[in-house]
Amino acid sequence: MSELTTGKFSMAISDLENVQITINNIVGAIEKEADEIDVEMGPTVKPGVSSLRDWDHNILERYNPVYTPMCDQCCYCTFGPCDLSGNKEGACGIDLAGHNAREFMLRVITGAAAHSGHGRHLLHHLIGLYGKDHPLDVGATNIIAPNVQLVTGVSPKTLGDLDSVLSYVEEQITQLLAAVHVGQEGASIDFESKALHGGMIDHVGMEISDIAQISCLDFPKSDDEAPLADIGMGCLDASKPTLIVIGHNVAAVTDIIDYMEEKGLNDKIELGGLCCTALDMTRYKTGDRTLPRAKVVGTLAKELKTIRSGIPDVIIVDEQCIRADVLKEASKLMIPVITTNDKVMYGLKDRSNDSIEDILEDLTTGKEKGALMFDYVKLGELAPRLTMMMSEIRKQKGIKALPTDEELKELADKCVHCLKCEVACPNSLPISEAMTALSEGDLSNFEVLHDQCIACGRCEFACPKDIDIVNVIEKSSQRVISEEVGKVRVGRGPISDPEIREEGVNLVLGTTPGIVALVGCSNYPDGTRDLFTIADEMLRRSYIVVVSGCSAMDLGMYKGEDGMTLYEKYPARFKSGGLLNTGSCVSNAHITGAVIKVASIFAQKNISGNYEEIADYTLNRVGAVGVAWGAYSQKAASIGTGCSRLGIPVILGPHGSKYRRALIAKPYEEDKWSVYDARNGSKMQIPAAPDYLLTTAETVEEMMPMLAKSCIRPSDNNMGRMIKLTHYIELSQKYLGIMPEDWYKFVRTETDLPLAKREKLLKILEKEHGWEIDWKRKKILSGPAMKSDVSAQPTNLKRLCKEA
Amino acid sequence: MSELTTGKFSMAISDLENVQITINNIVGAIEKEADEIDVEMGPTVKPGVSSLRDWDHNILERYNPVYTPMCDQCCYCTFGPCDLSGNKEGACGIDLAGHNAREFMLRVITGAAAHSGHGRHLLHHLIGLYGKDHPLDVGATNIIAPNVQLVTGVSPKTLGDLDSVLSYVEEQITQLLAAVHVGQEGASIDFESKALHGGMIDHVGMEISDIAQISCLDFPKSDDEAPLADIGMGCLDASKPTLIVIGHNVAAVTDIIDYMEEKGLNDKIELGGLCCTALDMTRYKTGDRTLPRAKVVGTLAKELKTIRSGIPDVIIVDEQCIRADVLKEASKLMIPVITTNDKVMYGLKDRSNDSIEDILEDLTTGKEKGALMFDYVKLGELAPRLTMMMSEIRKQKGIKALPTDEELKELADKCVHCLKCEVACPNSLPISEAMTALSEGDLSNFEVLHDQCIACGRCEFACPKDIDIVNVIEKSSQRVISEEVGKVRVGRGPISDPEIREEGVNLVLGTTPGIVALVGCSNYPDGTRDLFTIADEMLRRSYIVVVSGCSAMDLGMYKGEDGMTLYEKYPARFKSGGLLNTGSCVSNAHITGAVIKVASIFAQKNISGNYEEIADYTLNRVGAVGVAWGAYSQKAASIGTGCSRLGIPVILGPHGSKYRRALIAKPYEEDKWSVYDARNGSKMQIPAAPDYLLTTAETVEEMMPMLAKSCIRPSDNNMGRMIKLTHYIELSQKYLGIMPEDWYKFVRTETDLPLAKREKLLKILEKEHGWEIDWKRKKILSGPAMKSDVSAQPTNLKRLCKEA
Amino acid sequence: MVDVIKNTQIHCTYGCKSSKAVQPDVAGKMISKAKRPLFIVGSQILKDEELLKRSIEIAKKADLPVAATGHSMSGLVDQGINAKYINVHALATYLCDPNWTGLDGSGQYDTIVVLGHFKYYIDQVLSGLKSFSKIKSIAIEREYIQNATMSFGNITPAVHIEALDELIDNL
Amino acid sequence: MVDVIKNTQIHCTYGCKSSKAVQPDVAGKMISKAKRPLFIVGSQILKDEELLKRSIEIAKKADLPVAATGHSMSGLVDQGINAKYINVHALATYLCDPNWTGLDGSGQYDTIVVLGHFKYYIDQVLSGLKSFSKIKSIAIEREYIQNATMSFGNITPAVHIEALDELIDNL
Repeated sequence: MSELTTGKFSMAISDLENVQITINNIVGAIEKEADEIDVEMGPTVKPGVSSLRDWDHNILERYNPVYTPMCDQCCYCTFGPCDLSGNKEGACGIDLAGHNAREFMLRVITGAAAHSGHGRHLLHHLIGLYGKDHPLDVGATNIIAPNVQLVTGVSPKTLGDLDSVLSYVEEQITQLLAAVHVGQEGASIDFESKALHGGMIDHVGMEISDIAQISCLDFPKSDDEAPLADIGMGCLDASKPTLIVIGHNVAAVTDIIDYMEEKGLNDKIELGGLCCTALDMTRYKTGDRTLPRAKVVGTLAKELKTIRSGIPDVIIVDEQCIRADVLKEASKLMIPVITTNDKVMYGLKDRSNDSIEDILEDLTTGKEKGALMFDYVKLGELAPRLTMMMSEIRKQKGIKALPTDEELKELADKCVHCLKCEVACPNSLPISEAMTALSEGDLSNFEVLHDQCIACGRCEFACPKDIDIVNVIEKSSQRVISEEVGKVRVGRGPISDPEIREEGVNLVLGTTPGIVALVGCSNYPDGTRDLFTIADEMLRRSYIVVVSGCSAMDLGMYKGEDGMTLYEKYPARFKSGGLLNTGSCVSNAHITGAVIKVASIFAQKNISGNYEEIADYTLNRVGAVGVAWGAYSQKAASIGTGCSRLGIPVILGPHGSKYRRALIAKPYEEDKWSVYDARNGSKMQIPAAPDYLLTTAETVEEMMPMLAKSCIRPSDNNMGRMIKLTHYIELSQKYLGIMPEDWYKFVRTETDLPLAKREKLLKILEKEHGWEIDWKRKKILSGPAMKSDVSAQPTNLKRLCKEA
Repeated sequence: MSELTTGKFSMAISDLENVQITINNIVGAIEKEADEIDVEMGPTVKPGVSSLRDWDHNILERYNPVYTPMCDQCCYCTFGPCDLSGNKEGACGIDLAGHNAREFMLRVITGAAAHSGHGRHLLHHLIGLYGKDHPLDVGATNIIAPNVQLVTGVSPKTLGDLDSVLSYVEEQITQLLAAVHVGQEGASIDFESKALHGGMIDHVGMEISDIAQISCLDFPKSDDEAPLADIGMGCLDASKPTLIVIGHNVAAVTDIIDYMEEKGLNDKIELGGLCCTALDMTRYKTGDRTLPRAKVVGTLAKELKTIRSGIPDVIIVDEQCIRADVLKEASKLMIPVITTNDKVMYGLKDRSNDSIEDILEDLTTGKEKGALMFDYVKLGELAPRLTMMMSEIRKQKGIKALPTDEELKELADKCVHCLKCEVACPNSLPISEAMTALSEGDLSNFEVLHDQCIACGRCEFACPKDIDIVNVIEKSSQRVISEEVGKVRVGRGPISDPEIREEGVNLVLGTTPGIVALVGCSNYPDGTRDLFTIADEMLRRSYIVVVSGCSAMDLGMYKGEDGMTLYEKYPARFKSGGLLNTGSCVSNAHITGAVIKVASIFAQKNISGNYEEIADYTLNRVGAVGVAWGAYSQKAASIGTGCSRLGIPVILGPHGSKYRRALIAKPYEEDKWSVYDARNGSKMQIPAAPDYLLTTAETVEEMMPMLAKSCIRPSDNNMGRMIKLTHYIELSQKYLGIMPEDWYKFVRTETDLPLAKREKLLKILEKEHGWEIDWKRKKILSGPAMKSDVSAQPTNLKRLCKEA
Repeated sequence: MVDVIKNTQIHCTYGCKSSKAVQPDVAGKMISKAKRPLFIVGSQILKDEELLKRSIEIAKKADLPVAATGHSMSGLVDQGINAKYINVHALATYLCDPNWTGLDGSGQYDTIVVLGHFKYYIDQVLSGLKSFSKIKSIAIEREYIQNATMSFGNITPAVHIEALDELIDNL
Repeated sequence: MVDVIKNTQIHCTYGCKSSKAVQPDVAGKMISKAKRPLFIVGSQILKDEELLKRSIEIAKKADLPVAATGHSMSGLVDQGINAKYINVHALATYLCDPNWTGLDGSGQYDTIVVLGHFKYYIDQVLSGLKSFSKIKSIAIEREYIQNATMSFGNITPAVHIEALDELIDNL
């Protein structure tokens, strides 16, 4: 039976003589076989909803769930609506804390379902094209799927291997959704555990999605020199027929790219994308570092603006993060919309079985506003042809999109400054003032607003004068928009084993001050430029900056004083001072994947089915922090929550408070800040960092020192701690104008102190904190709450201790 | 390869010589094999989210989605909260209709997940005990799983066969949950289609759950003489140690029953259940018609009252429909709570690996308020022993539950009649008046309220005087409660093939006036007795009345003038005038199952993967109507929505309006009321009945004529139409005091008219509606909008027409 | 004058848009002024004879066509008013349809007046109308109906009867 | 007197319990009367010098300890007030903990005053306090903060400055 693997296998029949086989048992047998092949299998292979509950309760003991309800009532069942204000109980007995924990959990599994639903669609599509036996190949790694392996114990080798893992994911999501039902969980703490489970599952789903497409679609494979792609509304050549794709699932688009290439249309049609499909379009067939075929227009925040510009001649949507009014908005400007995925169908007729000519007829004559098309080969031909035709037709009809200069002035003059738009604006932008300025011919206010505005359109519904405010902003910002021409590194996929091998030690000892992962969406509090500011600052300080999805896009929109984007300036390698774009939203799994691989490759930990130990390792030793500055979606909540369970702290922008729940520790609860030393089971004090697992920051400036502090870990050696502390102090001084109050709490010995400031800091320690200093040797004699012991093995888990 | 089936098979190795096998393909091959074995396979085997969309759009064209939002804003993502009032768009572009369709869909899949999550748990448990090859046996039927077969094409034969079907269910639920994510579906009509998909999937999940447990746990198998069980709060013998089980999943309880039997404890411990676990406890080991081991206390509405009574010595909960405050409430009265399922853990310590003695120690001393126990064998011993011990301890401690008579009076006197309780009460019950009466020593008001009160406890949180109003109601109603001693028929499981064979023709021709299914929960607008009234009325009129779950329980609480419950009075057979309890909540699948079987057995339709055709058949020919009078849960929404897709109309009580969406047709849209005649594809007018697929009624009285009208179908023969019309007219006269306005619209010919009133009605037709009557022959000459043609084959589907 | 507009704020549970509290005299005048009003009477009027009496009086005095929902019809037959039975959920559906011609075929309504309903039920039914139609709704129940355009507040049965009398005086 | 309580109703989006609109003079007096107040100043004060000035003035005149959230600290250093940096989300967490002894170790606060925050952010942060603590919160932002105990309404920047001046006069 040695040939039995989880992948394809050939049976020599002779081996099986006299064996009775029950089909379901064959599958079972193979799973067992897989277990045996692996040297070691951890205690939680394919964990159920409660399998990692002890770990959850362990971390939740320190990191308190903090609820900030979006609404103080519940309207889930027909007993309701129930007023839960003041933490009252509703008719079913649930209180506000329980309900909010449930609400948060629901957001998390919605995000997880979006990713794994995407994965299921993609996997089905790719298996259809490439077969179940198509090998997985994501570059130079022995751990093809760290999240999959960590959670399920499975080391997938082929597309087909991902199938059963995805079934596990779907089973878990269903179990969690079941718990949302009225009359299920009664304790908020256990809804929290379920949320964490959903977050963990999400990373498995994301990983499956991305490794499947990397393996099949000739994406860069752990490539640290992936090419650069054009990005920005300004990079679209409006004179050409323009085809715009919106969404997150590249499956439908590959055929379009192939058709265009085959027919030599690459120069004749402008192919642009919004959201992650755009990113994945640039990854398609760039495994050999050739230039991407498509341009990236931008994130969700650019969708309405792109449509309103009138530039697209045809719009294709697939799934996720697509404005619900695309069809309505596009139709106004005679732009046909093609839906390609059952998650978004817009009520359009299914034309999958109709002839292309018939569909072209119906769409070009305007008989139909759009079409639903599940046949991607057909779509490949239909979309480019339709784009060419619509471009002509729309030109002939003289479709007018944005207002003229005159009309713009008229619109501004119409404004009665009632402030209703500002009240409706999710970011309370000063529209009224900008209207006044515009009336006087000054566009500059709106040019500023353009970057801050997420083009949601709520203002327009609020306006009593029916001013198309989004159009006003866009028209006023034409100059700025034309300059929106940047570069984004094409998504490289996972971090390779050699990179981890090289960098792991620096991360664990702290000599590379940390990984800052800029992920998530585009709901920024103060415009997209903030991302550039963060990355620029942290890269200069030699942090590793990893990006993905919307953040990866927006980061490429800005240039430094040298006229270069950060992508052009920093290497795309996983090393101190590297700037890596892993890829689209599902590529976030490679960030947690890298952390898992640090434990596996650097620390030689078994990762198969060994979640708790790896999470514990991460929490105590890997200085990584996630930033989802513009987090808006349930997916962002899910990704962040997966990080929480794995021990990676995540900071959200202020809008993130609307996820309703944070995990915030209390540094003043001193008994919470100790762990075991695995060498002997003794307790050891640890620094109060990270002091949250999921929280929000008000401004980028506030976040800067938070980032540095969040990377401090008990495992830092003195050099590492010194580096981290230096950044913490410097960033606090730079952005808040003060020394951080708690800086001294992170000092174990004088060698932890920043070299340049050592003497000055020792003085403060003596004077303000009463520490004893041997001034001759410049040594600390007493004072620190913690010892410095690099060979200590900090862990939250008693079971891992030698003498326990 | 002829031995390959979907079930267990043995391979003769010689047959396979020189064959290369890829494991996944074996599974694939078997599926194909299954397809080939079945004579015919319909077009939608394992339909995806969009596969039945055409059918959905077809029925939604007539049955309009009607939205009654519970809230006019959306708070799903961090763009929000978005004000959607007046059907405005939110930041993502979704409008209120779209959002509400999504909200409804989310409720549906939450319900479906609860059922299938339950099924997954149960299946895993039962496969662990009985093996994958354990045969499915649900009684005298060739169609073991009509819903499974209809949807997936699979005819399961063993427990193991259910596994892959459940994976399909989980995949679909995940796909649907994905669509809840912001930026997915933009059209309400396609959220509707997804909701219908979720409802259909729910019936598959329910069916799996129930046939698995029927097959393993010696439940009655399509037994029309299943025994009767005791029901009611009054049937508990409070003098004995009392163990109460709450929830929906019997898995944990069977071991308790076995242990008690083995140790001869049946007479020493009072074992009672609340909600569906109670029903399934009575089904356990009653396949041979022996009396059930457990008593049924009642529905969710009795949970708080049962705890507050102080009678339980120990409470076990499993999953679903369990008040979230069980632990909190029980602890106050020193009742230990044991959780047994990961869906409900209450934050309790997992004691699965601890010794029973240790757990007993911790619980009896009050060191722990409860325990989490996943080891059901251990639970089997723990629970009864703990019950005996706690009974002693609680007696010794003199645990006091309800107020004394004196205290009762004091509580009533405390009332300041501010009406806050009434405003908080979901049913606006007149508590203030009852307090006044109670102050004067009159208990009768509260005795009436006891039946209407669902014991949700919201009033207590509202009371500024901290009066425990639920206790007041309960104490005041002790006399009434002591008389709550009824009988409920033990759940029989599916309808057998012989029954369908016998009754199918009567149903399709209308000579049995209809099936009325009383299902769903206990959130009644006006007390539990209403159910008795409905069933009594319809049974007298020879409708088939099918019940399940909460409705099955509450129906057994009342006796007619003859002192008998309806269960004792009417046969439990699927025939005119029969009263059948299929079982617990998941047994609802047998009701749709019966309808599917009518199409299969009576009409000889292929059902495998042939959903659309069977739904079309049902809608046009099977006079069945569902009533979820007390629908409160997401499961009820899901069950109802599964019925909608299958063409079975469902009426909810007024609380059901809080599901936010109904499907209501407009009888005045005359062009909507025609179908094809499958014989030749011609159009035929049909009566405007059912004129909804999901709606609500205000009162039982209003619903009575609605029920009769809802059973009218185009396929009625004259006798059938006459019978149905008679009931429609009589019920309208009896309960509304008037002839129904539209009665004449259902008349195709004089023989459709009720015999006794024929002449009188003909006169009305002539006089008020201008019909021409041949008075000599008492024949209608002109007037009717429809022809009477029993051999017509009404269908909504052009593809089924011969000349189409 | 009877005060019927107290206790309105705490029931703002349906989101952004809540009904305006209205006094009985104003409600009465508004009903009288409506061009195409419909009086929607629910079955709860049967639980209180005084209420039933007032319902009939309102219909008569203001000459309102009556949609009798639930089984309220059984109390309204032969009372000399123009009442027709209709299911209230269906009625609300038709009310949102500009093509519906009303119970009498003469066209869609512009104002509805509701009385005698379960609070939660009429609130749901009206939430549809509030969002998807332009019809004005006046709730003269004894509970605050948030989704109406205008509503009485939460009042006792006795005050309610008084209020209805005042309303009738102002018709 | 400046009217700062208009436009409050339409933002009742968080459910049942909404803040009470308050006028600046009343707010000022309440702040002065608080036993253990905390002034929570957000980074939006840095966007408007007039606002920054008023923030400092309020802290000084009422002798309020200041929790400087976001990066507002950079505008509050060396201004002669008792300000400490703290993340506002963390602060709200500690405020719900009866065991927290405050920024100065002297015990939990009873009243907080918020100024200079993003509307949506402070509204969220306060929703936690509203539900899970008994602390009274007074929002003196230029937007209506629904989850505060008391709040100004939605006003223009100019009116806001005027209102703050009036508040200061009443400290």
